[in-house]
Formats: sequence, C-alpha cells, structure tokens
Amino acid sequence: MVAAFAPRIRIQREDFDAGAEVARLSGGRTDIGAVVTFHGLCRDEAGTLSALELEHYPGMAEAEIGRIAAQAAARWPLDGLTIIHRYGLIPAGGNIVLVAAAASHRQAAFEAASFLMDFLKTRAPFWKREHLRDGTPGSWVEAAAADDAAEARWSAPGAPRG
Amino acid sequence: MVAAFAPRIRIQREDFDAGAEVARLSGGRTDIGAVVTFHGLCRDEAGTLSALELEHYPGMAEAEIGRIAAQAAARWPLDGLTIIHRYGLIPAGGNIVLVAAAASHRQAAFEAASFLMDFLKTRAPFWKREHLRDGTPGSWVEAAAADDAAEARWSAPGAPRG
Amino acid sequence: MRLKYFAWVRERIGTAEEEVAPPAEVVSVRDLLDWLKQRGDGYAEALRHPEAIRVAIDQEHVHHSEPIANAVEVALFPPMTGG
Amino acid sequence: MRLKYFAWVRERIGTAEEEVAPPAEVVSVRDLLDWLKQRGDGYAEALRHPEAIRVAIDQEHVHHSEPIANAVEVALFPPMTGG
Repeated sequence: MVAAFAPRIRIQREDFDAGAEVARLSGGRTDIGAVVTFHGLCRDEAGTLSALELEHYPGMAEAEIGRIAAQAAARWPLDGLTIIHRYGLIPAGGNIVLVAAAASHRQAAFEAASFLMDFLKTRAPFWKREHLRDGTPGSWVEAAAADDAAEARWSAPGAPRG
Repeated sequence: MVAAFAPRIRIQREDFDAGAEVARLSGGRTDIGAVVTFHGLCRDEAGTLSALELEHYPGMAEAEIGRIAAQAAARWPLDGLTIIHRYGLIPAGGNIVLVAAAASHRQAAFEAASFLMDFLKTRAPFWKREHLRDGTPGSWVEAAAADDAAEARWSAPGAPRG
Repeated sequence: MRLKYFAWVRERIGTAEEEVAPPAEVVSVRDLLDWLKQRGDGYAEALRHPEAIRVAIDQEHVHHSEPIANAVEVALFPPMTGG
Repeated sequence: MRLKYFAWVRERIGTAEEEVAPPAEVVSVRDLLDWLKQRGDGYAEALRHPEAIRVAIDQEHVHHSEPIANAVEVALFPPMTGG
C-alpha cells in the first residue's frame, strides 16, 4: 500500500502543542474517523529526576523516523501521521514525543500509533541522560528489554498487519 | 486495584477541545509518562453524509461510562482518565468522542484507551442516525459485528490485563 | 413500572416513555417483551425480533432472563452505536 | 571514513567524531570495532562489550557483519532510549 499522504516529521528542540498538532492532522477534513495520539512526557521518577537530556543523531533521526513512518503507512490504511521528537534538556513534566495516527477506523489508528512508539523506542537514534534533583550527575538511561520485546511482537506470526 | 483518581466523564452536547483536555489531564503533573488519546470524529462516508445525530439515554450514559472507566482503572495502573461523549447533531468532521488515558508506561495507556473505546462502542447507550447530504432522511447506523468481536477479545484467555 | 424506548424502538412504538403495569405472570425481561408485542402494531413492529432488543433495568444492562419484579425503570433499545 | 560517537560511547572515547583510515584487513563492522579497541584506553573502555554497540552506516542501522568498504559515515552508539 502506498500512503496517500506525506507524514509530518519534526525533530526539534522547541516544545510542541499536542492539541494544535492533532487539529492540524484532522482539521478541515471530513474523511477521518479516528485519531490516536501518543504523548510522551518526562517522568520525575518519584521526585528524583529534575530533567532528561536527550542527545540525538541529527540527520539519521529524521531518516530513521521517516523509514518507520513509511513502514506504518504501508501496513495500515492511514489518512495522516504526525511524529514529533524533541531533543535537548526537557524538565520533568515536559513533552518528549508525540505520535498521532489518523485513519477511517479506530483499530488501524491504535495499532499504527502503538507500532510507531515501539519502533521509535528501539530504532530512533536518541539517548536519554538523567539530571537528578539532588544536583548529582545522573546516568544514561539503559535500554529496556521490554522495549525490544515490544518491537519484536510486530514481526511475530499473527501480529496485527492492518 | 483501586484507582487513585476520579475519572473525568462528560456527556455533553457542546463541542470539546481535545488539546485542552489532554493538558488538563497531564498539566502540572510530573509523574505521568504517557497519555494515549482516542479522538473520534464524524466521517462523511465518501461525501454522502452531512451529519450524525446522536441519541443517548441520559443518566444511564453517565452511569455505564462510569462503570467502564472503573473497569479500566481496576485493570491497568492508570494515573488519570478522561472520557467525553457528545450527543445531538454533529456535522461531518466534527468531534464525537474523546478518551484519554494517562499512565507511567505506554503499554498500559494504549491498552486502556483501546479497551475503553471497544466497551464504549458496545455498551454506552448512544445511537447514531445518519443525515444524508442529498437531503433524504438517513437510517439508524447498524451495530457492527466487528465491534462485538473487539469487545470480546478483552475477556479472551491471554487478553492484556495490565 | 416506567418503560423507556430509544432510537428505532422509540420510533416504531411511537413514544419515548410510558407507565405500564404488566400482569403477575410477566416475570422476566423476555416475558415483558412478549407481553408488549401484543399491545399494538407499533410494538409488534419494534419487537418483531426480540433477541435483537437490548434491555436495561434501572440503567444497567441486563440479560433477557433477568426478573423485572423490582424494576423501577426498564429501557428497551437497539444495539448501541456510540463511540 | 568519518566516525561518529554518541552518548556514553562518545564520552568514553572522548570525542564526538573523527576521521580514520583503517587498514585493508578491516572488512566488517565487527573488524572495525576490534581495530578501534586497540587505539587507546577510552576506546577499550567504550568498546569493551562490542556486542552491546549499535552501528549505523550512512545513517542506517546495520548488523556487525556488514562490510564497511563503501561507508562514508559510520556511527557507534549504545542501544537507543528515545521515545
């Protein structure tokens, strides 16, 4: 399936407005029945964290997210797709990532958004470092085995294919 | 598991602002890592539909959605939940329903939002009637067997339980 | 007992709600649907396929086997299509 | 060939990027990691567990078996933690 739309992909230091992004995706259109949005924020980890610093690989971040978006658009009948990933210093409570998938039907939108997040976690070249509230230097966040497992389920036999 | 929050449930004729609702759910909090939002809109069905009229059962709509929300909060570790369902005449492209689930981790937020939508579709007392663009009276929308199947998967053995 | 009707059940019966006093042998929801069907053409048309009718007692979904003895408000409607 | 390093790989090696000219016997990504480990304590520290290092050639993820012959830019980094 060839997507009939160009995904909107932004890798940026600036904050984003989730509501405005969803409105941009669905606004003025009457063919979209469902928009599923994932909005990722910086958790303070029970008050221990003051911020996360996100390092990224400029150029590859855009390219890899573009490849992931193309996979999602080939797998599900989507009407639109927005992916925004921030880098730099993000305080606790701040926005990190936004994925919004628009489709005629809800299942496609849910599955595509979940797929995109699983692949962003394991394949998009970003690295988080903790900044601790007590002023001590924090460590690099370790990749979670659960994230690899979450990615792997999309290539398992019987995985949702849209 | 007893939810540590009161779900925000609104059954209303007025439009809603999806962005403002998500901001209200996560704003000022630093413990939320993920918000998954489902935003349902009135599709024009390839230009044939001018609007949907939504009839509802006042009282029961609030009660039943409250019961569905309580089930989700018992099943997944959620930090917040917003459900807004509109009734009355909704033009093509207009907002019908918003579900937003906040959690520390993305999988819980995705599953809870998907569960809530499946149960809203099959158990919330709302009925859609089509208003056709050519002026002829439209018919009541028929319930989709796919929606019953979508609800049933949550009680299947091995269904995600948070 | 107050009955409420929604969507095409309401349209076919021709009213949104009414008070009824079914006889003592009307015990379950299923009995109530059968009894209502006798009340006129609109009822017969609305309830022609009783298995397709969803029922709530006092604003909670119930099966057709549910007793209606303590019901204050019984609602009849088609399968829901919200969301 | 331009090498780029990110996150703790960058910190341990002590630079974000550099130009290198590996000898002809360095054929695969795996060979490149082994060769880099000899270049100093920082490299040895960063690449102590080479199987944990992710590699991109010209901004695409590759396996360690990938040949590097035509690579313009090779990036070394830990498993990603974005999203």
